[in-house]
Order: sequence, then structure tokens, then C-alpha cells
Amino acid sequence: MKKIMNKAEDLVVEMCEGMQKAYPRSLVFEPKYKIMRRKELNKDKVSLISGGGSGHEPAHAGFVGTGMLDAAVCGDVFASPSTIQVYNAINQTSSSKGTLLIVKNYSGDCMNFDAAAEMAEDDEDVQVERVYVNDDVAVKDSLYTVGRRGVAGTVFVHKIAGAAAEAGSDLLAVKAVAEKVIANVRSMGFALTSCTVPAKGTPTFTLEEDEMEFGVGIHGEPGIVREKIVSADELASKLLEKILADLPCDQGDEVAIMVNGFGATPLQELFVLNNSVTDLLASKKISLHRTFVGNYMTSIDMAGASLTLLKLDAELKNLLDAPADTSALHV
Amino acid sequence: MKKIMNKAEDLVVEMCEGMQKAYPRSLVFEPKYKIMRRKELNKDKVSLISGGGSGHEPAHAGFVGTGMLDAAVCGDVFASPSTIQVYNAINQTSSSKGTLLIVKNYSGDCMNFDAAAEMAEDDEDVQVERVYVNDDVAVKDSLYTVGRRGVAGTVFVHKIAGAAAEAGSDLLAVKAVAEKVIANVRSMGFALTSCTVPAKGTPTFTLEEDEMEFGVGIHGEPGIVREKIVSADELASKLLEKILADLPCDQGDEVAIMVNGFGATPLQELFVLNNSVTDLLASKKISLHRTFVGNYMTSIDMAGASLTLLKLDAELKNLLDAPADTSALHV
Amino acid sequence: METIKTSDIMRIINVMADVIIENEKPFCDLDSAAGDGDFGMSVAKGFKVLKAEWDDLSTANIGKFLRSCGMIITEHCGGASGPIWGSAFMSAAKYSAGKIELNLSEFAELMQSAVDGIQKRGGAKLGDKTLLDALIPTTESLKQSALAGSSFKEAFTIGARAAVEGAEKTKEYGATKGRASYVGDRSISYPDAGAMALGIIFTVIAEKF
Amino acid sequence: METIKTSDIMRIINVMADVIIENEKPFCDLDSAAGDGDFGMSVAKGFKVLKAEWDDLSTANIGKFLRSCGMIITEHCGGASGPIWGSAFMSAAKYSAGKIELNLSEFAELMQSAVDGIQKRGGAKLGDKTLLDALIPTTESLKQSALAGSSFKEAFTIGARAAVEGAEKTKEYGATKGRASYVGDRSISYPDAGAMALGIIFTVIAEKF
Ligand SMILES: Nc1ncnc2c1ncn2[C@@H]1O[C@H](COP(=O)(O)OP(=O)(O)O)[C@@H](O)[C@H]1O
Ligand SMILES: Nc1ncnc2c1ncn2[C@@H]1O[C@H](COP(=O)(O)OP(=O)(O)O)[C@@H](O)[C@H]1O
Ligand SMILES: [Mg+2]
Ligand SMILES: [Mg+2]
Ligand SMILES: [Mg+2]
Ligand SMILES: [Mg+2]
Repeated sequence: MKKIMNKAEDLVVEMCEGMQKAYPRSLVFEPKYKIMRRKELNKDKVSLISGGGSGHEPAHAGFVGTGMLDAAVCGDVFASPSTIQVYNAINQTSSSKGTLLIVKNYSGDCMNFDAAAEMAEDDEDVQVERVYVNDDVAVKDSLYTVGRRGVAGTVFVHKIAGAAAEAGSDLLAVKAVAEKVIANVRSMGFALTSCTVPAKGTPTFTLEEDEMEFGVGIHGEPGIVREKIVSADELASKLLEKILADLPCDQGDEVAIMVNGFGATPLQELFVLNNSVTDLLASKKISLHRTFVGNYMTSIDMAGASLTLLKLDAELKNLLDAPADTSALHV
Repeated sequence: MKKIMNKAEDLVVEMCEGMQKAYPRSLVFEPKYKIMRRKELNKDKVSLISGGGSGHEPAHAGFVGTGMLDAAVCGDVFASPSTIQVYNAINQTSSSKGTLLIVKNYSGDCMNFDAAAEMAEDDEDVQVERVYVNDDVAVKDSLYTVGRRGVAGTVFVHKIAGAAAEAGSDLLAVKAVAEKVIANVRSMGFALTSCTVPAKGTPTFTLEEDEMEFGVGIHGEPGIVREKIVSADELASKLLEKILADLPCDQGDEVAIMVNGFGATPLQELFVLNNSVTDLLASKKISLHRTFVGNYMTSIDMAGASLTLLKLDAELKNLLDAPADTSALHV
Repeated sequence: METIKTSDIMRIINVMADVIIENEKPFCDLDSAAGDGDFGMSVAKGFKVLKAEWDDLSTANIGKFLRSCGMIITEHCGGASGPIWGSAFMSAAKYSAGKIELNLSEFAELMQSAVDGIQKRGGAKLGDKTLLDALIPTTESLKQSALAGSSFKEAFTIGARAAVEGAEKTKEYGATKGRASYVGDRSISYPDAGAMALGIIFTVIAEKF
Repeated sequence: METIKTSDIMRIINVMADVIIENEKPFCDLDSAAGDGDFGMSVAKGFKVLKAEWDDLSTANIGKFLRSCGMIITEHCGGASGPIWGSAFMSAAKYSAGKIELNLSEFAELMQSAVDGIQKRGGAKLGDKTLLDALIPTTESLKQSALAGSSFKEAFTIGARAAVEGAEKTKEYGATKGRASYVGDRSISYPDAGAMALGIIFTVIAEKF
């Protein structure tokens, strides 16, 4: 394992401290419960909390700031934060308008955020709502499964719910618009290499020099199928096909896209992929309103990328274009 | 070689097109001479042009925008753009106040930017000045060598010269402040893996599982010494020691730092390194004015990082803090 | 009738913690095949804190002891394991509130309440390829042993075997709960990490009892 | 006295282009040891364009032909190679302006002007571990051959040998110019890519002449 680190067990706290020290004007980090929160909290807007396992940097702490999250709760690498951590984040950022938890749909995260919300609601005066992001079309969504995973589409939920909260909407309105994003956002990803969990020290899976895993998540899980590597153009069309099969878009529909790197893939390759995706959308006469290219929701040091597509209406467009000022996303 | 790409020979143009398509509101890309420039040019401010080989994304095209560059000229991967490309960039962004070329100190870049400036000055009415960034302390600077390389410190030159130009300074004043940055900025980097040049398809060098190259540049050159991997804390102290030996800082001096990833190193590790560096600076009572952590000047898909330190005075601080709105850096 | 006391429960939990901490890496490996490879770390983390704070745990009665374990586990076990193992302990603590000894039948009921706690929190059922596929067979086996009038030692030995068999069977299930579900049929032929872990833990507990 | 005509110069440049294009990968490998591994690509790029636009090149005289080559090379060779090879051609073009034939002594002067052009642009001198360490010995050797009254074929063969020897010698120099300088003494024992390439190019030109 080749990583810039000290001891694996100190990694998450050192990383968070290192992040807070880079942005001392806007962030506060509370190491006991690993909560990264805004320095200036507005008690009169809906509080937005997200989080999950670490290893997805800049998610989620990178999206704490004006127009997005109020706090991010950081679990260990690829492990949900505990109920107690989330509970403390709710308390530390409580507002007169209530709190919305934005949860990626994984059993661990759901169980911990649910239990924390129940604990907080047992206290007086706290109103806590939750939304579960499940944008990953690699996973079958059916009554018999836990449903789709939440991946990079979560960042669109942070952005749009964050803008609604900043604009003064009440808790149920913010929740409703977050759910509208969730209903309209889909992602699909692939890996060229496995990631290496620091505490484990060896790659979670191995791929031959000409192989990729198609349909991976963001935790080093193997994908749905192992295939030969294909060109950027073919990748773009495979990703888009999977997404559009689940979220049909007609000529003239407006969308936003995110070409998201998994950590070890350089911007160079992400822009090449974006070029292919953008040309494909143009050929389908789907109208592209806004594009995000970069590392937003990573899988430690995995090489690979995901494509996220969000179908927009006037409301979502306005909120997506509203200002946001965070370390990892600026509009 | 595992990369998201189509044909190696199309990579630079596809990457630039993919970038322009992500930021259609602010960027124009001219494929013939591979020039990325601002959509709205201000003919009454000093024009700033930089560029160099590709493979350093987001550098330099990611720094085109308000408060930084007017144009970036993109060479092939790790190869300087040609004289003709640079000459055309000068013409396309000419302003009543003249043009400053910000050149990283490599023989190829120097020769091409010099020749382009001579060509442009042979035309009437064009005033072209040049600065050569040489911040890499891994390389000995002496009369008998080509001098130090330009690496991540170049981004500070873009930022500060860009702010001066935006503020209306004239060509010689912008050049003078760029040279002040160059005199006060130093960098040092290390690699955990080699990069792979797309057209070549295999890594430029190989390292054992427990080895790193200390003192590498940003073109896959081997470093000055191959060593055993050390902890983040030790890395921070080795990097800082090398830098401070060349640019002594006293208690109370104010600095800005950049912890720069080389492409395949995730933000997670960069924040851990920043934590170590920041603590070290605090222990030396050097005052940290502003921190940049991320991928700014990469070496394709190399794992590794560099540390850049810029010593500040009141003028540099003001210009560093002035607004900048580019795809890769926002102040 | 044979009973176990608070101190016996403490010994059992102590063995459990030791097995979990010793097997941190193997448990992670089990989770790598179709999960995300962190299971060993997630559980070990909580149980390391448990060991570190061992002397401060309440020993007033079984319920109080299990509750103080449950609080630590909920706070310090990462991922899904915190609420799963935490709710198991909290629910078992509720069952044993105020009790200072348990006969085998009562112990089986305590295990049943752990199962109930896990199901209430996570919604999984037998066959969903989770640790319940080991825990439920063990609980059923303990109930049978109680009816048959077995000793604790016998019951634990047979109960552990039931966990191992249940865990083995998870190889055949396509996962529906937890991360293994994301790889669909590719998780077939890999057993569930949590279930395998319980098989190992219960086997050692039975041996050392 | 033996002379070469515009068409001979064209044949020489054509062979040169072929060698460079065929050796794109090996030339990159030469640059990998202490450089950045792109030398082969950088030169090949320009010479591929040269071949593609071959029929449009001016053939009016040697100077015009070399100048049209120089323009393409300056525009299309990447990295340091564009201005280095470009200035060599432009400078040689200036020397041969209007000429339609050259004797060996004039040809040696044409090579000398290429050396001058490179030195004016890049400031390197003999021993700096650049392609000049092959080009200067070849030029000197051609001058000697001219004085000795050799044939072009003989002079080219001996001149190519001088380039190969000069290139071999760069193994011993710590680099001061170009990227090899960044690795300091670690570049010792690796030859310079550009010099090695000239050795190979001149050898094939001599063989095919
Ligand atoms: N809903 C559930 N109910 C019971 N056990 C579960 C459930 N989901 C997962 N598990 C158990 O948890 C184990 C994984 O734990 P861990 O690796 O810590 O969680 P994560 O999936 O968050 O990485 C699985 O092997 C399985 O036995
Ligand atoms: N100043 C110089 N003068 C003459 N030749 C040079 C000079 N600098 C570099 N070279 C030659 O150029 C070669 C490298 O070319 P190339 O790889 O295209 O450039 P870069 O260093 O920009 O990657 C070297 O091997 C050397 O022979
Ligand atoms: Mg996990
Ligand atoms: Mg180069
Ligand atoms: Mg797991
Ligand atoms: Mg080179």
C-alpha cells in the first residue's frame, strides 16, 4: 500500500483536521464525534446534515458551507458514522426550522441516521426529517432488495436542498425538493482499478491490465460485470444507456450532469469522458444546462469514474444555479 | 495502461473540448492552436498567457478566468506548445496594455515562448514581457545548469499577477509583482508511483512497493533520490526542510502554502499531509495566511504530491486574497 | 437448575471481544468477497473500546452490564455493525433488566430478544444473507436444548454448530440486505461475513465455557 | 567537383523523416531514462506533418525547401524539439538561400549554420549533453572530409560515425541542459536521447546515400 499517511487508525481525524486547517475561516471540526460544520450557523434556516463513511473526499465535508450543508458527520473509512455521532451533529446544528438528514441508501447509514433521528426526536423541540438518496442504476431496485445505493447524485441533493434551505424554505419544502432531486437523478460508474482501504492495506479486488469492473459503487464493492476496457466514447455510451433506460429523457429535456472521478483518475481523463458524454447528449438533443467535472464522490484511490444525470425543471434549475460557497463546489 | 481515453493522438484536443464544454459560459477553445481563452476579453488590462505541455490538469487552462489568466496554450502531453501556438495566443488576446507570458522554466517552454515573443514583437504595437517560474528546490540552481524547474508555484504567479492585471496595473508593474512571487516561492515534490504518458503506454519509471522518488518534477522525470516510503509527518518535515533551506522564514513571517496532488493521490491523503505541514509551520511560529489543498499542477496519473511555500508581504497578501473565478481555483 | 450469573455473562462477552479483536483482519477479508472489506474493523473498533473501558462497565446486574456494553458498541462500532450489534445488546439488556442469573431457557430468550432488536433496526429476516442466518439457528438450537434439559456447555456446543452451519448456508443465497446485495448474483458462492464471524465467535465461546 | 542538388537534399530529408517516424517509440524510450519520455513523439509529430505536406513543399531551391520544412517543424514538433530542430532548418535555409546545389565544403557550412541556429536559440554548447554532442562532431568531420577531398558517400559514412561516437560519449556527462539536468548525477550513464537519435539518423542517411 502506497499512501501519504501516518497510522491508519488516525487517518480520518488527521484528514479532517487537515481539511479544517485549510479552511479555518469557514469550517469547525469537532474531533470527538468527527463532525465538520459551518463556523457561522444560521439558526433560522433548515439545518442540512449529511455524512457517511470516509473515503469519499471531498464528500461530504467538502460540501459544508453557504448554500449546501451545515454539517457532515464522518465515519471511519467506508463505515457509516455511529448513531451517537449523528445524534450529536443534529444537536450541534439544531435550528428553529428543523433538520433534514441526507442519507445515502446503505443499510449501515440508514440504520444509524434513523436511530439518531429517533433519539433526537425523543428530546423535545427537535424536528428531524430524512431523505435517502438511491441514484445508482447499477443496482436493481425491487421490493426484495435493499434498493439502489446512493452515490455521486447525493451532491446534487446537497446543492439543491441547500439552496432551498438558504432561501428560507421550511423543513417539509426542503425535504420535498430533495425528494424531487432523488426522483430525477441517476448514476452509473465503473472502475479501472480497485481501491485500497488503508486499514486493510491491500486492494479489495484485482483486475487484469485489460479489464474493468462495470457498475461499481463507491466502497470498493466489485461491480455487476467484469469486462474488457473500452474507449472513452464507448464508456460514455454504456453509462448513458444504463441511466436513460431508468430515467428516460426526451428531446428538449434539460439536464445537469456530473462526471465524477473516483480518486485516482486525473482530470485529464474526466474531461475526455465529459467530451464524449456531452457529444452524445447533443446527438440525442437533450439540453445540457450545467456540467460538473471533477472528484466529488470518490472511492479512496480507485481509478474510474461515474456519470450522474439530473433531469431538471424550472425549480431545480433555479436552485442548482443559486450561489454555493464550499471548499469543493462553487457556484 | 488503464486510462479513460480514445486515441492517444486525440487526447489533448478531446480533453480541451471536454473542458470547454463543461464551462461554456466562460471559456472558448480554439483547437487549431490549442488555445483556451476567456470568452470575454478585457482589452484594457494586461493580458496574461501561460501554458506548457499538457498532463498537468487543471494547469493551465483551469486557471483561465477572472483574476487569473486570459489564455492558456496547450502543448502535447509533457511537450511545450510550439512557437506558432504561443504566437497565435498572443495575437488572439492582445490588449492595449501589453502581454505578460508566464513561462515555467524548461528549455522547451523557454525556447518556444521566447521565439513567439520575438515574432510578436516583430509585428507592430505589441509589447510582450516574460517571466520564468523556477520554484522547484529539488533542482540545483547554478550558472552551470539550466536552473530550477517551474512547478506548482506557477499557480501562485497566475493568481497574483492575475489580480494585479485585473486591478489595472500596467505591464511592467504586473511583471514586477510576478517576479516578486517567483523570488519568494519554492516547491518540493515526491512520487509514490510513476506516471504513464498516454502515447507511450507504460510507466516512465518503476518503484518497488516500499519506495518513493524524492525530488521529482512534474514530467515523470525520476527524482533526485530514491528512498524508502516514510510517514506523512516525516514527508512534511523533509519537504519543508528542503524548502526552508532555500527560502528561510523567521518566526512571524507570513506564508501561503499549496499542498498539490500529482493526479492519482486522493484528497484524503493531501489533507493528511496538510495536517502535518500545518502543525510543523505552527511549531516554527510561521504564520499561515492561506492554504490551497488539491490537484493544481499534476503529472498525469502520478501518485505523489508537492508542497509549495510562498512568503508574503502586504502587497502579495492583498493580491492573493483578491477575487478569482476560474474552473480550478476560486477565491 | 443450572444458571449463569452476571460474571459468567461477563466472561462470555470478554471471550467474544477477544475473538473479534484477534480476527479483525480475517473478518475484513470475509467482507471483501462481496462486501466492502471493513466488517472486521467495524466490529473490532467497538469491542476494543469495550475492553479499554471494561473496568468502568456496570456490573450491578446482567441487564445493566449488557446495556453499558450496548452503549459503547452503538457509539464505537462503525458501519452497519454499530446499530446491529448495538441494538442486539440493548434489546438483550432490556430482557435481562434487573436479573443477576439466567437459566438456559431464559438465556435462549435473551438471545431471541437480541434477534428481535436486530430485526427491528434492520428489517432483515432469515435467508437475507446477514448474520441473522447464524444467530437465528443458534437461538432456535438453544431453545431446543433448554426443552431437552441440556447443560449450558452442551447447549453452547450444539448452538455454535448451528451458527457455523447457518453461516455456511449463506454461500447459496443471493444477498438482499447489506452491501452484498449490490453485486447481485455475483455474491453467490461467498458466505456472509457477519454470519461467518458469529460461527467462529460462538465456537470459541463454547470451547472456553 | 561532386555536388548535391535540391532533389538530393529532398531525398536526405525524406530518409531522415522516415527514420524518425519509424523510431518514434525507441526515441521515446531513450528519453525515459533521464528525461520525460516524449522525445520520439515530439520530433515524429513534426516529421509526420512534413511527410503529409510533402507535395506542397517549395522545391524552387535548397533554401526555399529547407525553409518550408523549418516552418512545419517549428509549428508541429512539440517540446524543446520544435525550436531546436526548427531553428536548425531555418538557419540552414538562410545559408542555402537561392542555392540549387552544394559541394561538400558548402554542405559542411550548411550543417555549421544549423549548429549556430540551435545554439542561438537554446544556448547549449558541446558537452552539455544535448544533440549538439552528436551534431558538432559530425559537422567537424564533414569539414575535414571536404578538406581531404572525400566523396559525399565517404564523408557521410565517417560523419555518421562521429555522431554515434559523440552520442556514446554523452553517457559520461552529467547533464546541464534540458530535462536530464534535473536528475543531476543520476543522468550519468544514460546517453542523451537527441544525440543518440542523430547517430541513428545519420547512419541510415549514409547507408542509403
Ligand atoms: N439489515 C441487516 N440486518 C442484520 N445484519 C446485517 C444487516 N445488514 C448487514 N448486516 C450484517 O452486517 C455485516 C456487514 O457489516 P459491516 O461490514 O460492518 O457493514 P457495512 O455493510 O456498513 O460495511 C454483514 O456481513 C451482515 O452480516
Ligand atoms: N538547449 C538545448 N540545445 C540543444 N538541444 C537541446 C537543448 N535542450 C534539449 N535539447 C535536446 O532535446 C532533446 C529532448 O527533446 P524533447 O524530449 O522533445 O524535449 P523536452 O525536454 O521538452 O521533453 C534532448 O535529448 C536534447 O538532445
Ligand atoms: Mg462499510
Ligand atoms: Mg517534454
Ligand atoms: Mg462492510
Ligand atoms: Mg523529452
